[in-house]
Amino acid sequence: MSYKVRLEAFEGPLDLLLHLIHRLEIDIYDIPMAELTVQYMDHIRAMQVMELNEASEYLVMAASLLAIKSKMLLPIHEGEVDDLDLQMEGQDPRDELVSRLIEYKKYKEAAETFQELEQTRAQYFTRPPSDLTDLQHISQLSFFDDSLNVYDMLGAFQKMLRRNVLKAPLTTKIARQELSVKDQMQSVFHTLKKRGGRCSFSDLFPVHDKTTLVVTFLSILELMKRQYITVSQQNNFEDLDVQLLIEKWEDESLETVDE
Amino acid sequence: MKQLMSKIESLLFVTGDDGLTIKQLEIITEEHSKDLIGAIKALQNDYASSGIRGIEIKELAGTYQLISKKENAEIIQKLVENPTNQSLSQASLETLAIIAYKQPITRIEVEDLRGVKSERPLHTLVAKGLIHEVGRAEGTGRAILYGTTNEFLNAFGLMNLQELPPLPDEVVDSEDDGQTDLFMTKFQETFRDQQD
Amino acid sequence: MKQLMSKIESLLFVTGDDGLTIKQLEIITEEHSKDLIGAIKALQNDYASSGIRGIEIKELAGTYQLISKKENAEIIQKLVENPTNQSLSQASLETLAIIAYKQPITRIEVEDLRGVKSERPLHTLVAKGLIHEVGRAEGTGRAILYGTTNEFLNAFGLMNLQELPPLPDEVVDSEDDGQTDLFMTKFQETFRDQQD
Repeated sequence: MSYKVRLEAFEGPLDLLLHLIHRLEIDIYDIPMAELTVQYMDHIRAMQVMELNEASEYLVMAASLLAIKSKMLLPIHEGEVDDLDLQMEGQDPRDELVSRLIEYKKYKEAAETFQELEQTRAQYFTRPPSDLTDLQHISQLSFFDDSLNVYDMLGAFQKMLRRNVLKAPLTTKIARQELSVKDQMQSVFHTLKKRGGRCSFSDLFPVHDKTTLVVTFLSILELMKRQYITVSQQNNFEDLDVQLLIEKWEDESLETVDE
Repeated sequence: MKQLMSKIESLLFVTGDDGLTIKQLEIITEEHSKDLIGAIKALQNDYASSGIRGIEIKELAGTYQLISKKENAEIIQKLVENPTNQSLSQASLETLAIIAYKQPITRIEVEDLRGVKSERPLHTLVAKGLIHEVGRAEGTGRAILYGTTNEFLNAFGLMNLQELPPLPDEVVDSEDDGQTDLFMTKFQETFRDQQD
Repeated sequence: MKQLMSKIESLLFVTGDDGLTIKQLEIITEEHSKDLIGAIKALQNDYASSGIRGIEIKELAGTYQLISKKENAEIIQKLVENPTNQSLSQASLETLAIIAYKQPITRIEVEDLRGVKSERPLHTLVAKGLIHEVGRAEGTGRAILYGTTNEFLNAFGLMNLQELPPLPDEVVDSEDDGQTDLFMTKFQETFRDQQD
């Protein structure tokens, strides 16, 4: 009755024992110690690589299993004692192990409930508080709860991270997808217009993200082709100079831009 | 009533995930808690019955908060980069469960219960703001006592600790024949002894 | 239509002050902009005609965002002036957390992280003596670099900065290996780039 199990799948000796008890269909209140100990030892042996730290916990349990097993072989008093008597006396050497297993099982099951709670919680989202600083009076600047501690700070940080999980793709993934040559041509036009119709080539690339760089470059080429702008260079290795040639932007003129 | 509902919606909207307690709502709106609770219930009904609404009111960590409608979870998740990375490991969940039900509790007590070293999950839980130091144990060493935080209630969608689902054992107890009780009593005695 | 309205309300709700453009809504909902605009108009009508609603939709430079109803401005002002308002201390606390863990850091970097203007909380923290200027950033502008003070260590009962509990990304949850917070990794990369 041997089967392979990954020991990393267990949270420790108690977890392994519960697994074996379930697997062997053992009554937890009447554990056949010999059988369980053999099975447990088999599993310990099957452990290939294990951190010393963790191994010691499994070994300590192995030792106590053996101790319980041998105690059960000792006669309590002369004459025969059946299992029932043994239990009724409350002196069963298995008692402590059984109560530990039952107690652990409780929290193992509670952990499953927690996981469900966590999953349910993932179904809904809150929103960051609105920025109300414009409504604040100067006198409120110094408001700070003095009773706060390091853990409150961690909590605040965690809340921020949870909030930012939603924000990250908004500024990256989606923003990138929507960036078109057409839009970027217009943005280049506006940048030039704001600067009085002239600026250096590098000023048109404030964002250091690859997609934006490529799209901006393509849009500049398109603007040059349409003679909306002209690009010149005074001396070798100097920054390029970009000059606007048109006064007004007309959306209709973009109908023919290939995306 | 309608006006109060509108005010509450505005207030809960701007406070976002900070939320507001009934006390705070009382102070700000200058209304009685009874009326406020009535208006909140009416809002909840309105959110639930109208097919148009995309929000709900939820009691989280002692405050009322607006949340997105659960039915729309799928579409909102499109905004999330990596929806699964939030969940805790088995070790952390076990440790958290023990702390939630047994708080205040020391690391050693957690480890006795789990039968394994639990430093790592404890660090993870502290770092995630789910548990914190709530005091020091009496006696030598003055070990740190851990308890759960408001962030824990927030992260697991609970109003308060009383809302924790009952432990499996406590449910069974009522209909059980006392056999478990015997073990439990013994265990608790042992446990108490260790604490002393 | 009703369902689309509900989805839009949910999406605009969770994106907060950032809001969403029609293009972003198109990508997320996979609906045509015509239908989206129709649904937004219908929502706007509903918000305006219903006395219960405390929110409205604002369009600014092609971005739609939910805001609290203008009629309720007075109550929002009361919220801001209420000393038990958590948001204010929450903002300070967040800012302080960022500075404690990421110091030395400029205001701009703090704001990038928080996603909101942070002048006020910075002033509060400086006034409280919890943070101070520790130097100037290289490059144009020579922005102020902030760090925590000894007073901060005192107030939070720390011997030194090494005693700060580790952040989630610095603790490896036993089973999480490999799939640890993708966002945090990305965030740290960006952060490192900015520092270079």
